[in-house]
Amino acid sequence: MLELLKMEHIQKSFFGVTVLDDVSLTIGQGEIHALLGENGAGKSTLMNILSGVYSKDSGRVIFEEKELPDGSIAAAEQAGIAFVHQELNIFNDLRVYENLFLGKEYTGFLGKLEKQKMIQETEELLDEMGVNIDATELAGHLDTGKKQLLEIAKALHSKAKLIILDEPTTALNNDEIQHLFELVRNLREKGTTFIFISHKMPEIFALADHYTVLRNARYIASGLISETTPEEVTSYMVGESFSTQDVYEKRKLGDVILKVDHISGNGFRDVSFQVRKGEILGLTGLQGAGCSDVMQAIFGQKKIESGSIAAWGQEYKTGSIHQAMKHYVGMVAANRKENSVIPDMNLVENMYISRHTIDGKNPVIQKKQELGRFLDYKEKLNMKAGDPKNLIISLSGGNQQKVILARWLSTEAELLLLDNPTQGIDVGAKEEIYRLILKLAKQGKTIIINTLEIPEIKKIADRCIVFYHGKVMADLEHSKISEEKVMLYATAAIEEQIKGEKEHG
Amino acid sequence: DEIAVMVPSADHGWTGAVLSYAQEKVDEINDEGTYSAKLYAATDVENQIQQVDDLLANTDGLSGIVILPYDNGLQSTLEKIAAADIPFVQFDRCINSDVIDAKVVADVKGDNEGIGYETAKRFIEDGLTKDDYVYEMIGDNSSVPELRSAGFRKYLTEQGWSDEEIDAVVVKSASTGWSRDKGKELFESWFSSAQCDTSKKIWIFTHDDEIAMGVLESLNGAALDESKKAEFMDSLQALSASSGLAEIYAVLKDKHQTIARPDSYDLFSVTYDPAMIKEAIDAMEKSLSGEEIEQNYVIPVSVVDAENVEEFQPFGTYDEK
Amino acid sequence: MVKKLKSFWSQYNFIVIFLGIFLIYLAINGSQTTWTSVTNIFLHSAILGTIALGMGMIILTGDIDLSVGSSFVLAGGLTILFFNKVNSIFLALVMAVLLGAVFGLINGILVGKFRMPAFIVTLATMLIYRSISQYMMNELGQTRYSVDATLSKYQPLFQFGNGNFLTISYIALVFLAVALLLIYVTTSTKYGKRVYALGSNEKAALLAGVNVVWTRISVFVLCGACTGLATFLKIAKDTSFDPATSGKNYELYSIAAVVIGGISMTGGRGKILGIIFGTMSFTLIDKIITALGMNALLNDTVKGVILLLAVGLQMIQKKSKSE
Amino acid sequence: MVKKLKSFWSQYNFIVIFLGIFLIYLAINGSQTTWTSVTNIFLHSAILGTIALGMGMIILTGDIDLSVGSSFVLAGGLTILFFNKVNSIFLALVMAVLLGAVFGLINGILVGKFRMPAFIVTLATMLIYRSISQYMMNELGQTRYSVDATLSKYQPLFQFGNGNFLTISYIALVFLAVALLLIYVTTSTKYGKRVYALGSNEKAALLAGVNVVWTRISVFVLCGACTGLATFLKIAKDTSFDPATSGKNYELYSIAAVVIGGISMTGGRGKILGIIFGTMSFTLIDKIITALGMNALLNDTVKGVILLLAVGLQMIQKKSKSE
Ligand SMILES: Nc1ncnc2c1ncn2[C@@H]1O[C@H](COP(=O)(O)OP(=O)(O)OP(=O)(O)O)[C@@H](O)[C@H]1O
Ligand SMILES: Nc1ncnc2c1ncn2[C@@H]1O[C@H](COP(=O)(O)OP(=O)(O)OP(=O)(O)O)[C@@H](O)[C@H]1O
Ligand SMILES: [Mg+2]
Ligand SMILES: [Mg+2]
Repeated sequence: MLELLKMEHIQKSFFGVTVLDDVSLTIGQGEIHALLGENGAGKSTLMNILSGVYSKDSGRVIFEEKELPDGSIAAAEQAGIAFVHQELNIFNDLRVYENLFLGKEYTGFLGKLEKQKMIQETEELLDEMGVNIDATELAGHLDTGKKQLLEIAKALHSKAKLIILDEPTTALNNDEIQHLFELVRNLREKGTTFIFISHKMPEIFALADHYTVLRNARYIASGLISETTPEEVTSYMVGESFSTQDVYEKRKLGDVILKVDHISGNGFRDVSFQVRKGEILGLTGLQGAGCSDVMQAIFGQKKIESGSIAAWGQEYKTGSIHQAMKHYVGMVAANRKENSVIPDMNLVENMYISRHTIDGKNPVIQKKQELGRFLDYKEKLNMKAGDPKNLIISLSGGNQQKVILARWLSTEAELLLLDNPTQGIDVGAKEEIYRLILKLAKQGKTIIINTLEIPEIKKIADRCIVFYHGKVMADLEHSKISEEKVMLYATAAIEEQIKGEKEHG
Repeated sequence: DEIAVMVPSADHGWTGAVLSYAQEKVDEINDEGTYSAKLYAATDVENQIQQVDDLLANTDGLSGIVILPYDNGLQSTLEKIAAADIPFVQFDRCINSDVIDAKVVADVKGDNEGIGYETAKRFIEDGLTKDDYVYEMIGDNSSVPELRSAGFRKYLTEQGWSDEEIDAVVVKSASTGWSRDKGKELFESWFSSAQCDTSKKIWIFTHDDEIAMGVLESLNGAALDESKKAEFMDSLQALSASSGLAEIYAVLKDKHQTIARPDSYDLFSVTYDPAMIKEAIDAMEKSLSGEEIEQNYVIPVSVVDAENVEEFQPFGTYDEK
Repeated sequence: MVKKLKSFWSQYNFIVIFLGIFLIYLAINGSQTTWTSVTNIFLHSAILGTIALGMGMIILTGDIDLSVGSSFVLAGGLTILFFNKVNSIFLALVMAVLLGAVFGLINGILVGKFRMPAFIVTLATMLIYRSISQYMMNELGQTRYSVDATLSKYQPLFQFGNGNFLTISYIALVFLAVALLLIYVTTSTKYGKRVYALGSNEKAALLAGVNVVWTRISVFVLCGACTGLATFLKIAKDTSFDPATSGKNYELYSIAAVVIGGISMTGGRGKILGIIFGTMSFTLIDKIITALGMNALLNDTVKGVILLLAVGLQMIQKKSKSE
Repeated sequence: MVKKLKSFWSQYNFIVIFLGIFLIYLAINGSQTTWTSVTNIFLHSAILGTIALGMGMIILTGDIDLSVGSSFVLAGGLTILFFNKVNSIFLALVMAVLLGAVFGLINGILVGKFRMPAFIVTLATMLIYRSISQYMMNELGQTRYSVDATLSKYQPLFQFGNGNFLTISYIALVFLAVALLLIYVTTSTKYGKRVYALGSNEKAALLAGVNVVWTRISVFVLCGACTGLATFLKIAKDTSFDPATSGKNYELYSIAAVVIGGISMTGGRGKILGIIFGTMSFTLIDKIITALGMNALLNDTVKGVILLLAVGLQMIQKKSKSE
């Protein structure tokens, strides 16, 4: 097979920390190449170098037998490389088609933009992708999933020879993922090459042909997907063999501590359920089905229009985070970078910020005590972190998430709401977080977890509630949780099925 | 033995002229050699207060201070000079308190009240009545314009006008900030509003030559509605100004490049000479060499018009026609 | 229907605000209102408005320029000296625009290239530009920068600054022309989209291949050029410049005009069209106060309150949108 | 070692900048320098510095307050009237601080509660507060607000404003005390952490349970209270206020002092300690200019250039960090 891209002996460090150490990568023409590795292994950095976002310290990048200049986004684009970044890079204030065409607009006489033409072409592309987005809508009005699709559309639209997809599916529902994969396969047939980064093993084995594994800034292995197994790849990534077996075990549950009673609000209708002490409850549904909204309502971030929420037998006012916190509710919000991480603060400060807001009696900080407690959590949660005085942004995603988890554990919250807690976290760290959740439950904490990944729920949840269009569709026991079943409810296909059965019967 | 001369920093207009006259005088003194002198120009109030503080920090060799206080908030700063037993002369903006009055060598100032007083007198001579309309374009919101307004009222009161009658006739503008441009803009807004009632006789009392220049420029321009302007010119009785800017003297001499001397209304400017600063510094020098000085030293004002303009020395530069 | 009204309000509230203020003005001024008083609103908005247009471009990228008033005055002095030498209207126009652009370029390079905060950079140049202008005049031994009235081109220049075309003054027409040009640029050109993109999400713009540094520099240059043009209009209208007072507070006023015009201070959102109305609304506030014959010391109170009301109204709409 | 130096520079460059400026001052002023001239640096930084401390708190949250100069003057006028009525130093102090806090509260509510942009809100209140202060004085038929010298508490007040403790003036000590208090608050209290968190990532702070609205209001109130205290210091020192000129440009100067002190305009980063040095550096600039006997019209040019240099130096360090 023809070589499309060769990256040779790439070296890169940030502030003296080596992030890429003599890494090489070879991509063949027309393949889908999975780039694998734990959080912080250097995948995104390597891609950022390839696409000219960062400049490398040394090494060479050869694309179509020509060396690419260093650190030029324009040159990479020119050469035919498109990059869907890990984080969303949407212009909320621009319309969908303007986002798609930014910098590549069609212009006519006097540089006048040809809007109709662009709108039409956008509509065609979105149709082809099978997504339902209005080309003239303001991008800021789209939900996260749609924004991610828009990002992908940008890359596809560029007609690039090589498209880099850095964790493109984190905010997509299964339908959308399937659609995306079809599209990718179609394009591959037409000769487009892909580099695909994901922490979701099934996706990799469903889509990719080749793989390369990085670990700790180094190249570890590469090969054909067809010649390997998830276990083998995983062991390359973590550097030791490690078990992915189900760690779930049944526990004895306590009394009901949370009663959600017929609540309705923006994004959810007439939702009721109860949670018992020590229970792990999974909430799932397609993107935008309302799981997140319900969580935010419980946490007081969102107002409810009717119904009531009671914890420990006490109803509390919604729409106030402080009220929820006083009722021992804590929430690890989705989208860590935007909603959790306080970039200018160090680890201890990041952990303690919430605790401070509930014990206001002593306004002064007990520095020694805080440091002690932090070190405690550091060990308990197995954080890989250096000096507690370092900024939180110096940690990898998984470890940042642990600091945030510690933030809520230290408030002594009894009910933890985890909104998509493993987003963008590698297998190893994911597994650790699962174990942690189970351990916490065993110690009597109650946990509600919202995730789009059904296997994740299967692994840890005692019970799973499936949402569709803001309504509860099903409440499944652990033993009843299976991918097919959940999907049936989540896509409301089950109603069709029942309807069909009725008609037949 | 040093004399410190402290004035606001300015590039033009009246205060600008004060600064350059002060510089001239300081240079003279240094050339003469009996005393030395240094000029301190302050960019704002705090700056001037700090300059005084720093000066008092080291009084060896400091024999006297001549100061144009930046604003009316300088009272205690002046009291500190008094307390430090440094002889000082206040110029123009004279602030009074027991402590100050006990030590000050002289208060040298022009007659701000006199400006208003003389203006009102001239207006009455020209035929101002209680049915007319006076538009007063003020300098800013400090005490100097206050005094000019007060002088204007004082004369009318002396003529038997009641407060109500004065209030019914005199309307003040917003602050022009002593600026020609702002004055011009305010005049144009006023002109096109219902306030400018051309059925009455109109008199315009500006606090400064720059403001009056703004009005003259506007009347010379094209921003005014032609038909109303015709009525307005019929109603306009007088335009007054003050200070002695070369440019307005050029108008009075009919030697201005673009603006003709008006003949349908009375244009005049009341003197307020920035060269008074030299007299203030003189007073300091004399007092240091032991001469007796009149403590209250008010320089009278004169009305300058087309008739007598050649007798007066303007300040600033203007290329006459 | 209600929705349509709402969306009109959210997009064009600056027109409603302007009409409201205009009606108040008409009510107060009553029978005194002539056609000229109406066209004067235009005329008196032209100079500040031209600067506000440039300021609007900068604010669209999320930055700010406090130095406009000082650039205005420095460019003004230099241009007058130049005109008095060359006696050419066209060359003076070119000079004014060039000088403005250069002052903008200095800001732009410091902000765009060296990543210094715009607030500080332009605060510093605000101090510097005006002070140089004052110093220079002082060194020349003058008290005012004035166009030499003996020059042959003085009258044509003055005519341009004070003449009308079909009752609308030329300089108001220039302002309108620049506004239309910038409306076109922002809505219908690639460059315009890049400006919005930068203000909306700088990082994304960078990744989308927008030359962020250059774009940032360009809006400062543009704002400088607009300021330079405003300088030229002012010279034509008033034929002189006072370095201590001319253009004082223009940075605040032009920002106020831009914000009343509905452009968001955080960048990325708003319409250049709004600036025309924003400036006229701002100009009208002064006229209303004068028409009222109110105590002038309360002038700024009224101005402040109206500013708060205008922005408050926009907030209400935004809040109802985000919920 | 080099690394340590680098980290010192990145954290404490405001000290280096101050020392640099101070040495220049000593060199220029030469034998003229007495101990009093040195302590005067403190004294002359006290009033602006106290305001800058409050401004620093607001800037740490990523906002700005343009109204400080006007609040200063309005609180000043009212406090003097009040003092003349009650003849009590303590009550006057309380009154000044309270008034300042109320003016800050108004800003805070508009910015924090109604989410209006701080720049516009405080621009509006800047216009309003000063104009009310002038109007009020005008209505009273006075030309300045002056403490009644015949009162029994006049002398003690004046003594406080102009006295020294071990050669350091009382009001400089007040400034230092407030600075120490705020250093403590920002580094060692929970409230302080909230202020930084808000400035660093508002959304995350909200979701961590920080009452964002209240925190935002609180910094404006705090800045108002600092301004009120500065008012009191000014009254004690100078015993009178001229509403047209006092506190003019203080918003710009205090922001400049904060920025020279190394606090980032985008919020979340910097030290209150820096403000002490930032203000003193700023104060020294004026003194250097006076000592040089330079043309005062160039004053602002020098100020602007030093501002650019100070921020430029900080940028260099930041850049070398991010690469
Ligand atoms: N701009 C930057 N400045 C400093 N450090 C950085 C920067 N970008 C990445 N790093 C560091 O480089 C290392 C590699 O990061 P990178 O984002 O490439 O990892 P990754 O493999 O993509 O991880 P993930 O799966 O979490 O996305 C991490 O330790 C990260 O903290
Ligand atoms: N201190 C003063 N005493 C008396 N008259 C004054 C004083 N200051 C200004 N004026 C009047 O104001 C007019 C304008 O002066 P100038 O233009 O210097 O005003 P300014 O605003 O104080 O100056 P700048 O803005 O340059 O500091 C003068 O002609 C004078 O009549
Ligand atoms: Mg990554
Ligand atoms: Mg002036």
